[in-house]
Amino acid sequence: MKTTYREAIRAAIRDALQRDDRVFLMGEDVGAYGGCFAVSLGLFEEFGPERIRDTPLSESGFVGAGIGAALGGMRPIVEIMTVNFSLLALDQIVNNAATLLHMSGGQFNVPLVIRMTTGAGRQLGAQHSHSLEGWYAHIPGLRILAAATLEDARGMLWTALQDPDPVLIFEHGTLYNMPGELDDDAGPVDITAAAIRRPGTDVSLITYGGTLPAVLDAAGQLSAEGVDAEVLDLRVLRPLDEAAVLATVARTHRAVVVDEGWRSGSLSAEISARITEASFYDLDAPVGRVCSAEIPLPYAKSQELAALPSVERIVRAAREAVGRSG
Amino acid sequence: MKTTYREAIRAAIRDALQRDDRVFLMGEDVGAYGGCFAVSLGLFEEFGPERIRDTPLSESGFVGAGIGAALGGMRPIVEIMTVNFSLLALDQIVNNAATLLHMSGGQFNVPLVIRMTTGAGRQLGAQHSHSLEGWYAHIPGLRILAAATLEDARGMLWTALQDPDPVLIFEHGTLYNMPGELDDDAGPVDITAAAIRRPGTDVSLITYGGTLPAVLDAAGQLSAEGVDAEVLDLRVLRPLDEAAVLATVARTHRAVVVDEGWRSGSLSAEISARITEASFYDLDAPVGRVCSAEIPLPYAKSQELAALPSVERIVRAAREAVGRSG
Amino acid sequence: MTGKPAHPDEAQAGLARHLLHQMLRVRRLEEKCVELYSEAKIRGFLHVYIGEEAVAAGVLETLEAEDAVVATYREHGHALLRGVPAGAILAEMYGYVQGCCRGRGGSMHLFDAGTRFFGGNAIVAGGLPLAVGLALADKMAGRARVTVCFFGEGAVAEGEFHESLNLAALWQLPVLFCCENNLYAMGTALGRSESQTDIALKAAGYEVAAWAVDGMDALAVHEAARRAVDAVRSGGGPHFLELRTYRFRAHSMFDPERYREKTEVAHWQERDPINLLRQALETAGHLTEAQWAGLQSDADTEVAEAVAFAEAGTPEPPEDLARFVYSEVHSEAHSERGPE
Amino acid sequence: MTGKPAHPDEAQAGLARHLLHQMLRVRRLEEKCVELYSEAKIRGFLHVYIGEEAVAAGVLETLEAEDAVVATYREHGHALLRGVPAGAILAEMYGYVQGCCRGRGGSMHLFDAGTRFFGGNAIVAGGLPLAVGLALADKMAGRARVTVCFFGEGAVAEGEFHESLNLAALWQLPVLFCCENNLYAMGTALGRSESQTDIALKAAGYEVAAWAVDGMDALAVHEAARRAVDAVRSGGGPHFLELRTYRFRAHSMFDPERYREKTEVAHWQERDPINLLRQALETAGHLTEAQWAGLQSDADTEVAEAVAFAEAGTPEPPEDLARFVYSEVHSEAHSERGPE
Ligand SMILES: Cc1ncc(C[n+]2csc(CCOP(=O)(O)OP(=O)(O)O)c2C)c(N)n1
Ligand SMILES: Cc1ncc(C[n+]2csc(CCOP(=O)(O)OP(=O)(O)O)c2C)c(N)n1
Ligand SMILES: [Mg+2]
Ligand SMILES: [Mg+2]
Repeated sequence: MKTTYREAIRAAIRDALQRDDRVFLMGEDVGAYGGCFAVSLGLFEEFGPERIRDTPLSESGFVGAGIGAALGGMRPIVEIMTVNFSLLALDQIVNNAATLLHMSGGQFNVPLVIRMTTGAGRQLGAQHSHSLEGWYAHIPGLRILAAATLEDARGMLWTALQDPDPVLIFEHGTLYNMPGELDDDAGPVDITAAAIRRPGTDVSLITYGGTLPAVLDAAGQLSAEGVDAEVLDLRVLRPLDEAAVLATVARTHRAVVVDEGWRSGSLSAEISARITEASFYDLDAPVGRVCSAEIPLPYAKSQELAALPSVERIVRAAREAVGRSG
Repeated sequence: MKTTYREAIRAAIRDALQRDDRVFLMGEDVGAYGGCFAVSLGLFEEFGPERIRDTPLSESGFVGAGIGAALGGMRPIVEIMTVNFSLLALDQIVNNAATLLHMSGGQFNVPLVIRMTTGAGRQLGAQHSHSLEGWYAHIPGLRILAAATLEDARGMLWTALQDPDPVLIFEHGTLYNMPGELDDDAGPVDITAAAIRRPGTDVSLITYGGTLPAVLDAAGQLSAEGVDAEVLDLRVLRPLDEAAVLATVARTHRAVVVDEGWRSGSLSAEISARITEASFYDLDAPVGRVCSAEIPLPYAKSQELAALPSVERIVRAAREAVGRSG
Repeated sequence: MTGKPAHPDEAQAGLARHLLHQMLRVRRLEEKCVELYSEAKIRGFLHVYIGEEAVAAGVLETLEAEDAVVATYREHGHALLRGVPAGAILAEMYGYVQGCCRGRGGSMHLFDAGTRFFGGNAIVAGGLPLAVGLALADKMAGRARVTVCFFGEGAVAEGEFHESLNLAALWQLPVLFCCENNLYAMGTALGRSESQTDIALKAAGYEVAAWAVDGMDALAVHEAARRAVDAVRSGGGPHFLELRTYRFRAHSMFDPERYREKTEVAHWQERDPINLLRQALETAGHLTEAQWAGLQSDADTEVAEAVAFAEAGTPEPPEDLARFVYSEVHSEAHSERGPE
Repeated sequence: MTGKPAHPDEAQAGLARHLLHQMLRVRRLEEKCVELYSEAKIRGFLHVYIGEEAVAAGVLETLEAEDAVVATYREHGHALLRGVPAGAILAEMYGYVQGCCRGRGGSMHLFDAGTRFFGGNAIVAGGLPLAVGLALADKMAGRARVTVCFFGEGAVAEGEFHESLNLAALWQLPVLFCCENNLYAMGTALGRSESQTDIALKAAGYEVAAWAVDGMDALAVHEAARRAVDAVRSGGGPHFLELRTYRFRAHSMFDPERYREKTEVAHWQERDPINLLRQALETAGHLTEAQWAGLQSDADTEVAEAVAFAEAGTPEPPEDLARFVYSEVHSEAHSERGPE
């Protein structure tokens, strides 16, 4: 079936609402408005205001309410419009959702799913464009997912809802319109493992989420130059599938991490450090990184593009890794 | 003069209040109570309630007010009791303080200093013990400092107040009682460079803040074993003094990063990645990391200690780096 | 006299004696905690409830087993009166695995699934959104349960208070907000933290039914809570009680109490909730010397046994450090014991 | 008639014509923005102020040059009427370095140091704490300035609103809160976001003087703002205006407006603030055809010139991308130009 990333997520939400009475969707303008990025369009009409629950502008309040509802036996899906706004709810996510199970000695798990949009590329400026999923990946107690494909957009939600612990799903804003084919019976997918999106032998390009399309493009270009790149989509940013990362590097001996986050302290640093720790003597070159410029992202198109990882920069980094600077 | 870390910070605040009319201290219980960790004890009586300004429990409100006051020409010092509570103010710090200058095209700088306590070791449990300074070090537009010595406790504040941009100073909770000698005329210190706290030739132990004492202890033990460790105190977590990091590694060819943050996505990952990127062919061993267990920190003393970087774990990591597993 | 209802006065006296006992249990436990802190058996931050016992006693008495309770870092009394054994509470503060959270939470983070006691939250106002969510779950599931949320007047300034009250009122959720107004947030007097110091009035601004109650009068608290809980349970939407009380001790064990006068403390101590109720009962002839002595020795025994239980505790095994960061769903069936 | 004061009616008429002109300037600029968005000259999110012009016009008219203004992402009109040139505003939305933020801010982030226009904040309620701080600085420095903070009624539910109002009231700061109540936050009607829908009443709950004003009547807005600004400036503490208005267009260019009826929009359009004031002036004989035509052509010319200015703009040089992440203190003296 022909569909889009947006529609795939919507199908996943609808599916979850139909399968499990305890599931409901809550967030700003998910209902009457149809969702700020139209993800939940039509669900309000289909499931009504109780289960497609519009909230006031109160990120901390409704995320915390989601945690409480999860403690109370529900299976809430909480939508935060963008990761920038999620900072307002961080106390609830970090100090409550992530800690309650451990702190209570195993008594209170929090089966909550939080979805939010991340990333730049739409000229939304410095308060709507950041990629902070790497930040969240630092927090024990959370499971962090990034959906980069239609299959994952469709399939991650249900698996996440089966998880007894809090799961955050990041949806990159530039992917919503991504069209493609999806199996009619596409369903739940694994949420523990990374996935190879293109096998290759010369260099591992490791990425996730919104930068996967650019990385695949880069792999295409590299292939034309005779460089056979393997593309690994991390999918799960916490707990990291370290085995998959090390396995691809074991094959290629060279790696470049592509991450839309700001370089310093990004997830790419963690990947780089882990590779070096485990495969130091196997590596033929230092692990490369392609990240965003370390600036609040600007509105102007040319500057925004200049700040973000580009196919060109990825290709260049891969060439460097394989020792071709030409 | 004999003093403590706590008193050194207090002297720095007093000094700033005396030097500059625009400086004031604002935060929860900084005044009548004397500061939750008694840092500002006595200043309320000395400078009065306008300049030692108690705030309601409103982290986002008073941190944002600090940003506004800085925009309005003041030089506020905002105290947040602990880094865990700072999550409530993160919107103001990340979306406003860090972005305003760039987003306004250079028009509005924010000369604000925020001080907060960080770290574990006092059995305060999972909502009062985390080390999130590495998180803040991810944000462009902020300058992040960690004071690990009496000199820095005394000297970083004034330099930070001279900075036209937002500076966050992290004070580790276990250091407040640290006694020591300080020059009577100790004053402002540089806030751009890392510092070597112990020169050595065999391995670089790179750390900052609350773990510096343990690292120095470890260096002492290693020295008894014939391993001469160099100890680098990062001091500035953003922008990182990469040159100093690479310089020490150039001397020793081996490095271990010690960081109380959770390992995945910690500052230690960034240090490791940068070393590998720049000095890959110089390194004689992979960069090691000693971090906290990736759990919400527990109350029980034995478990809290087990979760934190210990002298023993640091020594072990250093031995591994120099190829001695004995 | 089976079959024949007790004289209303007698029933009231029974309730009063029970509340007196409850308060006494809390008082004795808290006194012991202070002692144990001085002996360094308890560490971290310790906040005791001495002076405020009428609030927890009066409110919690009105709940059913299936109701939920959310509290703060000053919650030993709430945990105890909700039914968490004193031994499990003390063992928790000793940092032992026999504690109600395996020694991981300590004084500020008591939790107990069995009594639906959801902590123990050490972020001021951080528990309010949770309570709203618990109530939302009950409302969506059509269960006639009540969630009670305790917090201090200091929490009223936090944004999370505001967001939570609005959500609860907007969605007409079955939650009872109990503001323990002890006039200070650490060293900050109410008048220096709130532009509007009438907390009940403030809550009413959210269209939440709100009453102020003498928090030193356990019977008054109980009566107000009973009405509020009944109203909440029967679909009346959120309610709010401002319980006017006072803490007789320092904020925590680190607080030198520079911010208030000894005379003020002494003035409030004249209204010690335990003494007040005891005197009222004695005056009415509803409490004999022997009964009072019995209540005291019961409380003493309970605390002594709890101390013995805690003293016999053991630390969590080091290899369990990282258990329960995530749930043990898959291994659960194979493990020797489930979560405590 | 130099020297002789104008008849009060005449002065009022002059003010009214001025406000009419101001509203017209905003309207024309916003209409042009919508057009330019359709032509893809403007990108990102665009929120226009059409229908709400009386609010910015009435309030900003009462300020002095040294006062400060904080606004939201729906702030083109506020920027324009505060004195930011239309050309700099449009060039900003084109993403050009000639824009008031070098093209970095776009529609949602207009800033201008010269007129003390502090944005352009795209986090709902995120500007309120800043306004409180600006006012705090003025109060501490003993300056008789006013900070005006605009925000929508949707922001009232945010914790930052609550914390800011309390701080301002507690510290009696010189800030005027202007709530642009246009009844919707994106698609969320006021009644579905606030348990208390009387916003002015809500603000009064913080002990802040609060009045509700007809936000479609520029003269009424101006009169209320003048009183409030005078009171704030003379030490009367924070004031709050709820300005009852309506946006005639969609929330942003992406909004299909599913959540409200066309008839509701039409009903409010009958109270178009520009038409209302124009009619009142004409009825009173204070606005001739020629005058009206003059106002219109002034506005048209201004916008046309602004478009020309923007069209002639150029992108920020790529090498400047990372300038101003930190201040250029050391290099400033040597650079060719200071910050714009
Ligand atoms: C968000 C947050 N800020 C600050 C603190 C530190 N703190 C702990 S208790 C307390 C006072 C709270 O006062 P109140 O709410 O009145 O409760 P009380 O202690 O009087 O029972 C403060 C400031 C905290 N735990 N959380
Ligand atoms: C914290 C935050 N949450 C959500 C959004 C997305 N958003 C942008 S405008 C808006 C509606 C705000 O409504 P209101 O405050 O009434 O202002 P109006 O747009 O009506 O002028 C929303 C939800 C945001 N920008 N910031
Ligand atoms: Mg209190
Ligand atoms: Mg609105």
